[in-house]
Amino acid sequence: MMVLEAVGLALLFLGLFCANVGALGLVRFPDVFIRSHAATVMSMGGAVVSIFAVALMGGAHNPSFFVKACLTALIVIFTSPTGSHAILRAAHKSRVKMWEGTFCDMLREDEEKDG
Amino acid sequence: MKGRKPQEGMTLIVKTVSRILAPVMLLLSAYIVLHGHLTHGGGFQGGVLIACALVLLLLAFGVDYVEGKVSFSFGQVFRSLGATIILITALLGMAFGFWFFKNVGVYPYGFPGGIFSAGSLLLYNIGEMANVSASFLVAFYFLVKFRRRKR
Amino acid sequence: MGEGSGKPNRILKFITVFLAFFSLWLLLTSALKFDEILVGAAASLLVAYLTSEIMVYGGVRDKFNPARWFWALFYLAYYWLYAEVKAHYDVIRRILSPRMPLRPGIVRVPYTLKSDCGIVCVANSITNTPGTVTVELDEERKTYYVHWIWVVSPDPKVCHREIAAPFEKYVRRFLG
Amino acid sequence: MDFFTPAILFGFALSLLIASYRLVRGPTAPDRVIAGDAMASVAVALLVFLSFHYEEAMLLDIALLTALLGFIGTLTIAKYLEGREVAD
Repeated sequence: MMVLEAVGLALLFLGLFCANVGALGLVRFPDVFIRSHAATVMSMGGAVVSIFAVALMGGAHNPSFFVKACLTALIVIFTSPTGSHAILRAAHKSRVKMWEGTFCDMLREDEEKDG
Repeated sequence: MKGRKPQEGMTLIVKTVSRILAPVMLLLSAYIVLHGHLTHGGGFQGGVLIACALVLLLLAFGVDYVEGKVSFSFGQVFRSLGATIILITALLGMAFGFWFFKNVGVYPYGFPGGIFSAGSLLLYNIGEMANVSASFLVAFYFLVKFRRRKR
Repeated sequence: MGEGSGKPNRILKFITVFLAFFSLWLLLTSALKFDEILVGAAASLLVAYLTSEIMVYGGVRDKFNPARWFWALFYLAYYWLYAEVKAHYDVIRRILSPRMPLRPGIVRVPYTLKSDCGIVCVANSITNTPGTVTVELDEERKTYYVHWIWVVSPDPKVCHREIAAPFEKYVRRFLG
Repeated sequence: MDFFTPAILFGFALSLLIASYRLVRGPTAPDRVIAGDAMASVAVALLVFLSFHYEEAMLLDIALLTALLGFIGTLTIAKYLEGREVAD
Protein backbone atom coordinates (compact mmCIF):
# COMPACT_ATOMS: atom_id res chain seq x y z
CA MET A 1 0.00 0.00 0.00
CA MET A 2 3.00 2.29 0.35
CA VAL A 3 3.32 2.39 -3.45
CA LEU A 4 -0.21 3.76 -3.92
CA GLU A 5 0.38 6.44 -1.32
CA ALA A 6 3.68 7.49 -2.90
CA VAL A 7 2.11 7.68 -6.37
CA GLY A 8 -0.82 9.64 -4.92
CA LEU A 9 1.51 12.09 -3.20
CA ALA A 10 3.50 12.69 -6.39
CA LEU A 11 0.30 13.24 -8.39
CA LEU A 12 -1.00 15.59 -5.70
CA PHE A 13 2.09 17.79 -5.93
CA LEU A 14 1.77 17.78 -9.74
CA GLY A 15 -1.84 18.93 -9.36
CA LEU A 16 -0.81 21.68 -6.95
CA PHE A 17 1.82 22.87 -9.42
CA CYS A 18 -0.80 22.98 -12.19
CA ALA A 19 -3.26 24.88 -9.96
CA ASN A 20 -0.69 27.52 -9.06
CA VAL A 21 0.51 27.94 -12.65
CA GLY A 22 -3.11 28.21 -13.84
CA ALA A 23 -3.80 30.90 -11.25
CA LEU A 24 -0.69 32.75 -12.42
CA GLY A 25 -1.95 32.56 -16.01
CA LEU A 26 -5.31 33.85 -14.88
CA VAL A 27 -3.49 36.95 -13.65
CA ARG A 28 -1.08 37.37 -16.58
CA PHE A 29 -3.21 36.77 -19.69
CA PRO A 30 -4.74 39.82 -21.43
CA ASP A 31 -8.44 39.08 -22.10
CA VAL A 32 -11.37 36.84 -21.10
CA PHE A 33 -11.03 34.28 -23.86
CA ILE A 34 -7.33 33.69 -23.24
CA ARG A 35 -7.82 33.64 -19.48
CA SER A 36 -10.30 30.79 -19.88
CA HIS A 37 -7.42 28.57 -21.08
CA ALA A 38 -5.62 29.24 -17.79
CA ALA A 39 -8.85 28.50 -15.93
CA THR A 40 -8.98 25.15 -17.75
CA VAL A 41 -5.44 24.38 -16.58
CA MET A 42 -6.57 25.21 -13.04
CA SER A 43 -9.73 23.08 -13.05
CA MET A 44 -8.47 20.10 -15.10
CA GLY A 45 -4.80 19.85 -14.21
CA GLY A 46 -5.27 21.29 -10.74
CA ALA A 47 -8.57 20.08 -9.36
CA VAL A 48 -9.18 16.80 -11.17
CA VAL A 49 -5.63 15.47 -10.82
CA SER A 50 -5.61 16.45 -7.12
CA ILE A 51 -8.95 14.74 -6.48
CA PHE A 52 -7.75 11.60 -8.24
CA ALA A 53 -4.49 11.67 -6.27
CA VAL A 54 -6.32 12.01 -2.93
CA ALA A 55 -8.65 9.22 -4.05
CA LEU A 56 -5.61 6.98 -4.59
CA MET A 57 -4.16 7.94 -1.20
CA GLY A 58 -7.39 7.34 0.72
CA GLY A 59 -8.52 4.40 -1.37
CA ALA A 60 -5.64 2.26 -0.14
CA HIS A 61 -7.49 1.68 3.13
CA ASN A 62 -11.06 2.57 2.27
CA PRO A 63 -12.51 1.59 -1.15
CA SER A 64 -15.72 3.60 -0.74
CA PHE A 65 -13.66 6.78 -0.42
CA PHE A 66 -12.07 6.02 -3.78
CA VAL A 67 -15.45 5.55 -5.45
CA LYS A 68 -17.01 8.72 -4.06
CA ALA A 69 -13.98 10.88 -4.82
CA CYS A 70 -13.90 9.57 -8.39
CA LEU A 71 -17.60 10.46 -8.69
CA THR A 72 -16.77 14.01 -7.59
CA ALA A 73 -13.99 14.18 -10.20
CA LEU A 74 -16.41 12.94 -12.86
CA ILE A 75 -18.91 15.67 -12.01
CA VAL A 76 -16.16 18.31 -12.21
CA ILE A 77 -15.10 16.90 -15.60
CA PHE A 78 -18.69 17.16 -16.87
CA THR A 79 -19.66 20.57 -15.52
CA SER A 80 -16.49 22.65 -15.80
CA PRO A 81 -16.24 22.78 -19.64
CA THR A 82 -19.97 23.36 -20.00
CA GLY A 83 -19.94 26.35 -17.68
CA SER A 84 -16.87 27.70 -19.46
CA HIS A 85 -18.60 27.37 -22.84
CA ALA A 86 -21.77 29.09 -21.60
CA ILE A 87 -19.94 32.04 -20.06
CA LEU A 88 -17.70 32.58 -23.10
CA ARG A 89 -20.67 32.47 -25.45
CA ALA A 90 -22.37 35.09 -23.31
CA ALA A 91 -19.19 37.21 -23.29
CA HIS A 92 -18.93 37.05 -27.08
CA LYS A 93 -22.62 37.94 -27.50
CA SER A 94 -22.40 40.90 -25.15
CA ARG A 95 -19.39 42.21 -27.14
CA VAL A 96 -16.67 42.05 -24.51
CA LYS A 97 -13.61 43.76 -25.99
CA MET A 98 -11.04 41.29 -27.32
CA TRP A 99 -7.28 41.72 -27.11
CA GLU A 100 -5.64 43.93 -29.78
CA GLY A 101 -3.40 41.11 -30.97
CA THR A 102 -6.31 38.82 -31.84
CA PHE A 103 -5.47 37.10 -35.12
CA CYS A 104 -8.95 36.43 -36.51
CA ASP A 105 -12.60 36.28 -35.38
CA MET A 106 -14.61 34.06 -37.69
CA LEU A 107 -17.68 34.01 -35.47
CA ARG A 108 -18.16 37.79 -35.69
CA GLU A 109 -17.65 37.61 -39.46
CA ASP A 110 -20.34 34.96 -39.83
CA GLU A 111 -22.74 36.86 -37.59
CA GLU A 112 -22.30 40.03 -39.65
CA LYS A 113 -22.74 38.09 -42.88
CA ASP A 114 -26.08 36.71 -41.65
CA GLY A 115 -27.19 40.16 -40.56
CA MET B 1 -29.87 29.66 -35.85
CA LYS B 2 -28.77 33.20 -36.61
CA GLY B 3 -30.83 35.87 -38.28
CA ARG B 4 -34.09 34.26 -37.22
CA LYS B 5 -35.87 34.22 -33.91
CA PRO B 6 -33.57 33.30 -31.01
CA GLN B 7 -33.68 29.66 -30.06
CA GLU B 8 -35.50 28.50 -26.98
CA GLY B 9 -33.09 27.81 -24.15
CA MET B 10 -29.31 27.51 -24.50
CA THR B 11 -27.04 25.61 -26.89
CA LEU B 12 -27.04 21.87 -27.49
CA ILE B 13 -24.06 21.34 -25.18
CA VAL B 14 -25.79 22.84 -22.15
CA LYS B 15 -29.04 21.04 -23.01
CA THR B 16 -27.45 17.60 -23.23
CA VAL B 17 -25.34 18.00 -20.08
CA SER B 18 -28.28 19.24 -18.03
CA ARG B 19 -30.42 16.41 -19.39
CA ILE B 20 -27.92 13.97 -17.91
CA LEU B 21 -27.23 15.88 -14.67
CA ALA B 22 -30.78 16.70 -13.55
CA PRO B 23 -31.86 13.05 -12.93
CA VAL B 24 -28.60 12.45 -11.07
CA MET B 25 -29.45 15.43 -8.87
CA LEU B 26 -32.87 13.93 -8.17
CA LEU B 27 -31.25 10.68 -7.04
CA LEU B 28 -28.77 12.59 -4.85
CA SER B 29 -31.64 14.45 -3.22
CA ALA B 30 -33.37 11.14 -2.49
CA TYR B 31 -30.11 9.99 -0.86
CA ILE B 32 -29.93 13.14 1.25
CA VAL B 33 -33.57 12.96 2.36
CA LEU B 34 -33.57 9.28 3.25
CA HIS B 35 -30.31 9.59 5.21
CA GLY B 36 -31.50 12.77 6.89
CA HIS B 37 -31.41 11.30 10.40
CA LEU B 38 -27.93 9.79 9.92
CA THR B 39 -25.91 12.53 8.23
CA HIS B 40 -26.07 16.28 7.84
CA GLY B 41 -28.92 17.30 5.60
CA GLY B 42 -32.51 16.25 5.69
CA GLY B 43 -35.80 17.31 4.22
CA PHE B 44 -35.02 20.95 3.57
CA GLN B 45 -31.70 20.31 1.84
CA GLY B 46 -33.10 17.54 -0.32
CA GLY B 47 -36.07 19.67 -1.31
CA VAL B 48 -33.81 22.55 -2.29
CA LEU B 49 -31.77 20.16 -4.42
CA ILE B 50 -34.93 18.97 -6.23
CA ALA B 51 -35.86 22.59 -6.89
CA CYS B 52 -32.30 23.18 -8.17
CA ALA B 53 -32.62 20.28 -10.62
CA LEU B 54 -35.84 21.78 -11.98
CA VAL B 55 -34.22 25.23 -12.19
CA LEU B 56 -31.37 23.67 -14.18
CA LEU B 57 -33.90 22.27 -16.66
CA LEU B 58 -35.65 25.65 -16.68
CA LEU B 59 -32.41 27.46 -17.51
CA ALA B 60 -31.40 25.02 -20.24
CA PHE B 61 -34.73 24.37 -21.99
CA GLY B 62 -36.92 27.39 -21.16
CA VAL B 63 -39.94 27.71 -18.92
CA ASP B 64 -42.47 26.20 -21.31
CA TYR B 65 -40.69 22.84 -21.34
CA VAL B 66 -40.64 22.57 -17.55
CA GLU B 67 -44.23 23.73 -17.22
CA GLY B 68 -45.23 20.98 -19.63
CA LYS B 69 -43.65 18.43 -17.27
CA VAL B 70 -44.53 19.92 -13.86
CA SER B 71 -47.44 22.32 -14.06
CA PHE B 72 -48.16 25.20 -11.71
CA SER B 73 -51.28 23.64 -10.18
CA PHE B 74 -49.48 20.32 -9.69
CA GLY B 75 -46.86 22.22 -7.70
CA GLN B 76 -49.55 23.73 -5.49
CA VAL B 77 -51.18 20.33 -4.90
CA PHE B 78 -47.83 18.69 -4.11
CA ARG B 79 -47.01 21.48 -1.66
CA SER B 80 -50.29 21.01 0.17
CA LEU B 81 -49.68 17.27 0.22
CA GLY B 82 -46.32 17.81 1.90
CA ALA B 83 -47.86 20.09 4.50
CA THR B 84 -50.54 17.47 5.18
CA ILE B 85 -47.93 14.77 5.72
CA ILE B 86 -46.11 17.03 8.20
CA LEU B 87 -49.37 17.66 10.08
CA ILE B 88 -50.22 13.95 10.21
CA THR B 89 -46.73 13.17 11.52
CA ALA B 90 -47.15 15.79 14.21
CA LEU B 91 -50.54 14.45 15.24
CA LEU B 92 -49.22 10.87 15.36
CA GLY B 93 -47.38 11.75 18.54
CA MET B 94 -50.68 12.72 20.17
CA ALA B 95 -52.44 9.67 18.77
CA PHE B 96 -49.93 7.40 20.49
CA GLY B 97 -50.53 9.11 23.82
CA PHE B 98 -47.59 11.53 23.90
CA TRP B 99 -47.27 15.22 23.07
CA PHE B 100 -47.31 17.14 19.76
CA PHE B 101 -44.38 16.19 17.41
CA LYS B 102 -43.24 13.31 19.65
CA ASN B 103 -41.14 10.87 17.67
CA VAL B 104 -42.99 7.55 17.76
CA GLY B 105 -42.21 4.21 16.16
CA VAL B 106 -44.89 3.63 13.57
CA TYR B 107 -42.90 0.72 12.14
CA PRO B 108 -40.55 -1.73 13.89
CA TYR B 109 -37.16 -0.17 14.60
CA GLY B 110 -34.19 -1.71 12.84
CA PHE B 111 -30.66 -1.76 14.17
CA PRO B 112 -29.00 1.57 15.01
CA GLY B 113 -27.37 3.29 12.03
CA GLY B 114 -29.76 1.85 9.45
CA ILE B 115 -32.38 3.72 7.50
CA PHE B 116 -35.34 2.23 9.40
CA SER B 117 -34.24 3.36 12.84
CA ALA B 118 -35.83 6.77 13.21
CA GLY B 119 -39.54 6.32 13.81
CA SER B 120 -41.74 9.02 12.38
CA LEU B 121 -38.79 11.33 11.69
CA LEU B 122 -38.39 9.64 8.30
CA LEU B 123 -41.99 10.46 7.39
CA TYR B 124 -41.47 14.02 8.55
CA ASN B 125 -38.40 14.37 6.32
CA ILE B 126 -40.29 13.10 3.28
CA GLY B 127 -43.18 15.49 3.89
CA GLU B 128 -40.83 18.41 4.31
CA MET B 129 -39.04 17.45 1.10
CA ALA B 130 -42.32 17.58 -0.83
CA ASN B 131 -43.34 20.87 0.74
CA VAL B 132 -40.03 22.67 0.28
CA SER B 133 -39.37 21.53 -3.30
CA ALA B 134 -42.85 22.45 -4.51
CA SER B 135 -42.76 25.79 -2.68
CA PHE B 136 -39.46 26.79 -4.26
CA LEU B 137 -40.70 25.76 -7.70
CA VAL B 138 -43.92 27.75 -7.31
CA ALA B 139 -41.92 30.77 -6.16
CA PHE B 140 -39.72 30.55 -9.28
CA TYR B 141 -42.78 30.29 -11.51
CA PHE B 142 -44.22 33.40 -9.86
CA LEU B 143 -41.01 35.37 -10.47
CA VAL B 144 -40.75 34.30 -14.10
CA LYS B 145 -44.36 35.09 -14.96
CA PHE B 146 -44.27 38.47 -13.28
CA ARG B 147 -41.21 39.45 -15.34
CA ARG B 148 -42.84 38.30 -18.56
CA ARG B 149 -46.04 40.24 -18.09
CA LYS B 150 -44.13 43.42 -17.29
CA ARG B 151 -42.17 43.39 -20.57
CA MET C 1 -34.77 9.84 -32.84
CA GLY C 2 -36.97 7.85 -35.21
CA GLU C 3 -36.00 4.45 -33.87
CA GLY C 4 -36.84 5.28 -30.25
CA SER C 5 -40.61 5.27 -30.52
CA GLY C 6 -42.03 1.90 -29.59
CA LYS C 7 -43.35 0.42 -26.40
CA PRO C 8 -40.62 -2.25 -26.02
CA ASN C 9 -37.99 0.43 -26.47
CA ARG C 10 -39.56 2.49 -23.70
CA ILE C 11 -39.48 -0.44 -21.28
CA LEU C 12 -35.88 -1.24 -22.24
CA LYS C 13 -34.93 2.39 -21.67
CA PHE C 14 -36.60 2.32 -18.27
CA ILE C 15 -34.71 -0.82 -17.25
CA THR C 16 -31.38 0.67 -18.39
CA VAL C 17 -31.89 3.89 -16.47
CA PHE C 18 -33.06 1.96 -13.40
CA LEU C 19 -29.93 -0.21 -13.42
CA ALA C 20 -27.71 2.85 -13.79
CA PHE C 21 -29.40 4.64 -10.89
CA PHE C 22 -29.39 1.57 -8.66
CA SER C 23 -25.66 1.05 -9.17
CA LEU C 24 -25.11 4.76 -8.48
CA TRP C 25 -27.05 4.39 -5.21
CA LEU C 26 -24.97 1.37 -4.20
CA LEU C 27 -21.79 3.34 -4.96
CA LEU C 28 -23.04 6.28 -2.88
CA THR C 29 -24.01 4.29 0.23
CA SER C 30 -21.27 1.67 -0.22
CA ALA C 31 -22.92 -0.65 2.32
CA LEU C 32 -24.62 -3.89 1.35
CA LYS C 33 -27.28 -3.89 4.08
CA PHE C 34 -30.81 -5.10 3.49
CA ASP C 35 -32.65 -1.85 4.21
CA GLU C 36 -30.27 0.26 2.11
CA ILE C 37 -30.84 -2.03 -0.88
CA LEU C 38 -34.63 -1.98 -0.36
CA VAL C 39 -34.92 1.80 -0.05
CA GLY C 40 -32.40 2.35 -2.86
CA ALA C 41 -34.36 0.11 -5.21
CA ALA C 42 -37.55 2.02 -4.40
CA ALA C 43 -35.94 5.43 -4.84
CA SER C 44 -34.17 4.58 -8.09
CA LEU C 45 -37.38 2.97 -9.42
CA LEU C 46 -39.24 6.22 -8.75
CA VAL C 47 -36.55 8.46 -10.25
CA ALA C 48 -36.14 6.21 -13.29
CA TYR C 49 -39.91 6.22 -13.85
CA LEU C 50 -39.97 10.01 -13.71
CA THR C 51 -36.92 10.75 -15.84
CA SER C 52 -36.15 7.90 -18.24
CA GLU C 53 -37.74 9.86 -21.12
CA ILE C 54 -35.53 12.88 -20.44
CA MET C 55 -32.30 11.04 -19.90
CA VAL C 56 -31.96 8.74 -22.94
CA TYR C 57 -32.85 9.75 -26.48
CA GLY C 58 -33.01 7.27 -29.32
CA GLY C 59 -32.44 3.54 -29.19
CA VAL C 60 -30.93 1.74 -26.25
CA ARG C 61 -29.90 -1.57 -27.80
CA ASP C 62 -26.50 -0.44 -29.08
CA LYS C 63 -25.47 0.90 -25.68
CA PHE C 64 -24.78 -2.66 -24.50
CA ASN C 65 -22.48 -3.44 -27.42
CA PRO C 66 -19.08 -4.55 -25.96
CA ALA C 67 -17.12 -3.19 -28.93
CA ARG C 68 -18.36 0.30 -28.10
CA TRP C 69 -17.26 -0.06 -24.49
CA PHE C 70 -13.84 -1.20 -25.65
CA TRP C 71 -13.48 1.85 -27.89
CA ALA C 72 -14.68 4.11 -25.06
CA LEU C 73 -11.96 2.76 -22.75
CA PHE C 74 -9.39 3.16 -25.53
CA TYR C 75 -10.52 6.74 -26.05
CA LEU C 76 -10.26 7.49 -22.31
CA ALA C 77 -6.70 6.15 -22.19
CA TYR C 78 -5.66 8.12 -25.28
CA TYR C 79 -7.35 11.25 -23.98
CA TRP C 80 -5.94 11.29 -20.47
CA LEU C 81 -2.47 9.94 -21.19
CA TYR C 82 -1.64 11.78 -24.42
CA ALA C 83 -3.95 14.66 -25.41
CA GLU C 84 -4.36 16.26 -21.99
CA VAL C 85 -0.67 15.97 -21.09
CA LYS C 86 0.45 17.48 -24.38
CA ALA C 87 -2.01 20.39 -24.17
CA HIS C 88 -1.15 21.10 -20.54
CA TYR C 89 2.56 21.15 -21.33
CA ASP C 90 1.96 23.59 -24.18
CA VAL C 91 -0.16 26.05 -22.19
CA ILE C 92 2.04 25.91 -19.07
CA ARG C 93 5.05 26.73 -21.27
CA ARG C 94 3.21 29.76 -22.65
CA ILE C 95 2.22 30.96 -19.15
CA LEU C 96 5.70 30.68 -17.69
CA SER C 97 7.71 32.11 -20.58
CA PRO C 98 8.43 35.83 -20.03
CA ARG C 99 7.35 37.04 -23.49
CA MET C 100 4.09 35.02 -23.63
CA PRO C 101 3.87 33.84 -27.28
CA LEU C 102 0.17 34.35 -28.11
CA ARG C 103 -1.69 34.44 -31.44
CA PRO C 104 -5.33 33.93 -30.39
CA GLY C 105 -8.37 33.84 -32.61
CA ILE C 106 -11.77 32.21 -33.16
CA VAL C 107 -11.73 29.69 -36.00
CA ARG C 108 -14.31 27.48 -37.71
CA VAL C 109 -14.00 23.74 -37.10
CA PRO C 110 -16.41 21.58 -39.14
CA TYR C 111 -17.60 18.24 -37.77
CA THR C 112 -19.24 15.19 -39.31
CA LEU C 113 -20.83 13.46 -36.29
CA LYS C 114 -24.55 12.70 -36.17
CA SER C 115 -25.74 11.94 -32.62
CA ASP C 116 -26.22 14.60 -29.95
CA CYS C 117 -24.07 12.81 -27.38
CA GLY C 118 -21.20 12.46 -29.84
CA ILE C 119 -21.28 16.17 -30.71
CA VAL C 120 -21.32 17.14 -27.04
CA CYS C 121 -18.56 14.67 -26.16
CA VAL C 122 -16.23 16.10 -28.80
CA ALA C 123 -17.12 19.69 -27.84
CA ASN C 124 -16.41 19.05 -24.17
CA SER C 125 -13.18 17.24 -25.02
CA ILE C 126 -12.07 20.27 -27.02
CA THR C 127 -12.90 22.58 -24.12
CA ASN C 128 -11.23 20.34 -21.59
CA THR C 129 -7.88 20.40 -23.33
CA PRO C 130 -6.26 23.76 -22.48
CA GLY C 131 -5.50 25.85 -25.53
CA THR C 132 -8.84 25.36 -27.27
CA VAL C 133 -12.30 26.41 -26.03
CA THR C 134 -15.59 25.86 -27.84
CA VAL C 135 -17.33 29.25 -27.94
CA GLU C 136 -20.32 28.54 -30.17
CA LEU C 137 -21.99 25.54 -31.81
CA ASP C 138 -23.91 25.89 -35.08
CA GLU C 139 -26.06 22.85 -35.81
CA GLU C 140 -27.13 23.89 -39.31
CA ARG C 141 -23.66 24.55 -40.68
CA LYS C 142 -22.27 21.65 -38.60
CA THR C 143 -19.48 23.83 -37.24
CA TYR C 144 -17.85 24.48 -33.90
CA TYR C 145 -16.45 27.95 -33.35
CA VAL C 146 -13.30 27.37 -31.32
CA HIS C 147 -11.10 29.94 -29.59
CA TRP C 148 -7.54 28.80 -30.18
CA ILE C 149 -4.52 30.17 -28.32
CA TRP C 150 -2.08 29.71 -31.23
CA VAL C 151 -3.82 29.93 -34.62
CA VAL C 152 -1.71 27.96 -37.09
CA SER C 153 -3.94 28.85 -40.03
CA PRO C 154 -7.55 30.12 -40.34
CA ASP C 155 -8.31 27.50 -43.00
CA PRO C 156 -11.14 25.19 -41.72
CA LYS C 157 -9.47 22.04 -43.09
CA VAL C 158 -6.25 22.68 -41.17
CA CYS C 159 -8.25 23.53 -38.03
CA HIS C 160 -10.25 20.31 -38.31
CA ARG C 161 -7.07 18.29 -38.71
CA GLU C 162 -5.33 19.98 -35.78
CA ILE C 163 -8.20 20.27 -33.25
CA ALA C 164 -11.14 17.95 -33.81
CA ALA C 165 -9.93 15.03 -35.94
CA PRO C 166 -8.09 13.03 -33.24
CA PHE C 167 -11.16 13.06 -30.98
CA GLU C 168 -13.71 12.46 -33.75
CA LYS C 169 -11.85 9.41 -35.00
CA TYR C 170 -12.50 7.55 -31.73
CA VAL C 171 -15.80 9.14 -30.64
CA ARG C 172 -17.44 8.08 -33.90
CA ARG C 173 -16.73 4.47 -32.99
CA PHE C 174 -18.65 4.53 -29.69
CA LEU C 175 -21.20 7.33 -29.91
CA GLY C 176 -21.89 7.65 -33.64
CA MET D 1 1.97 11.62 5.17
CA ASP D 2 1.36 14.08 7.98
CA PHE D 3 4.77 15.55 7.28
CA PHE D 4 3.57 16.94 3.94
CA THR D 5 0.16 18.24 5.07
CA PRO D 6 1.19 21.88 5.74
CA ALA D 7 2.90 22.09 2.35
CA ILE D 8 -0.20 20.74 0.58
CA LEU D 9 -2.54 23.12 2.39
CA PHE D 10 -0.17 26.00 1.61
CA GLY D 11 -0.23 25.09 -2.08
CA PHE D 12 -4.03 25.09 -2.21
CA ALA D 13 -4.21 28.40 -0.32
CA LEU D 14 -1.60 30.04 -2.56
CA SER D 15 -3.45 29.12 -5.76
CA LEU D 16 -6.75 30.40 -4.33
CA LEU D 17 -5.03 33.62 -3.25
CA ILE D 18 -3.47 34.27 -6.67
CA ALA D 19 -6.74 33.56 -8.49
CA SER D 20 -8.71 35.83 -6.16
CA TYR D 21 -6.74 38.77 -7.60
CA ARG D 22 -8.64 38.28 -10.85
CA LEU D 23 -11.89 37.80 -8.92
CA VAL D 24 -11.52 41.17 -7.18
CA ARG D 25 -9.80 43.17 -9.91
CA GLY D 26 -11.22 41.73 -13.16
CA PRO D 27 -12.28 44.51 -15.53
CA THR D 28 -15.40 42.79 -16.86
CA ALA D 29 -18.00 40.47 -15.36
CA PRO D 30 -17.05 37.34 -17.37
CA ASP D 31 -13.49 37.63 -15.98
CA ARG D 32 -14.86 37.37 -12.46
CA VAL D 33 -17.12 34.45 -13.31
CA ILE D 34 -14.28 32.52 -14.97
CA ALA D 35 -12.01 33.11 -11.97
CA GLY D 36 -14.76 32.15 -9.53
CA ASP D 37 -15.52 28.97 -11.43
CA ALA D 38 -11.89 27.86 -11.40
CA MET D 39 -11.61 28.72 -7.69
CA ALA D 40 -14.74 26.67 -6.98
CA SER D 41 -13.25 23.59 -8.59
CA VAL D 42 -10.01 24.01 -6.62
CA ALA D 43 -12.11 24.41 -3.47
CA VAL D 44 -13.81 21.10 -4.27
CA ALA D 45 -10.37 19.49 -4.43
CA LEU D 46 -9.50 21.11 -1.09
CA LEU D 47 -12.71 19.69 0.46
CA VAL D 48 -11.83 16.21 -0.78
CA PHE D 49 -8.35 16.54 0.71
CA LEU D 50 -9.76 17.73 4.05
CA SER D 51 -12.17 14.80 4.03
CA PHE D 52 -9.17 12.49 3.62
CA HIS D 53 -7.16 14.26 6.32
CA TYR D 54 -9.89 14.36 8.99
CA GLU D 55 -11.34 10.96 7.92
CA GLU D 56 -14.76 12.57 7.75
CA ALA D 57 -16.95 11.03 5.02
CA MET D 58 -19.56 13.79 5.15
CA LEU D 59 -17.25 16.39 3.61
CA LEU D 60 -17.30 14.30 0.41
CA ASP D 61 -21.05 14.83 0.04
CA ILE D 62 -20.52 18.54 0.51
CA ALA D 63 -17.83 18.51 -2.21
CA LEU D 64 -20.20 16.69 -4.59
CA LEU D 65 -22.96 19.24 -4.02
CA THR D 66 -20.57 22.20 -4.31
CA ALA D 67 -19.46 20.95 -7.73
CA LEU D 68 -23.09 20.63 -8.85
CA LEU D 69 -24.45 23.92 -7.50
CA GLY D 70 -21.56 26.04 -8.81
CA PHE D 71 -22.53 24.89 -12.30
CA ILE D 72 -26.09 26.20 -11.88
CA GLY D 73 -24.76 29.56 -10.66
CA THR D 74 -22.48 29.86 -13.69
CA LEU D 75 -25.35 29.11 -16.08
CA THR D 76 -27.55 31.71 -14.41
CA ILE D 77 -24.92 34.44 -14.71
CA ALA D 78 -24.26 33.45 -18.34
CA LYS D 79 -27.91 33.87 -19.16
CA TYR D 80 -27.98 37.24 -17.43
CA LEU D 81 -24.95 38.44 -19.38
CA GLU D 82 -26.52 37.45 -22.70
CA GLY D 83 -29.19 40.02 -21.90
CA ARG D 84 -32.08 37.59 -21.91
CA GLU D 85 -34.81 36.72 -19.45
CA VAL D 86 -34.31 33.64 -17.31
CA ALA D 87 -37.44 32.09 -18.74
CA ASP D 88 -36.67 31.79 -22.43
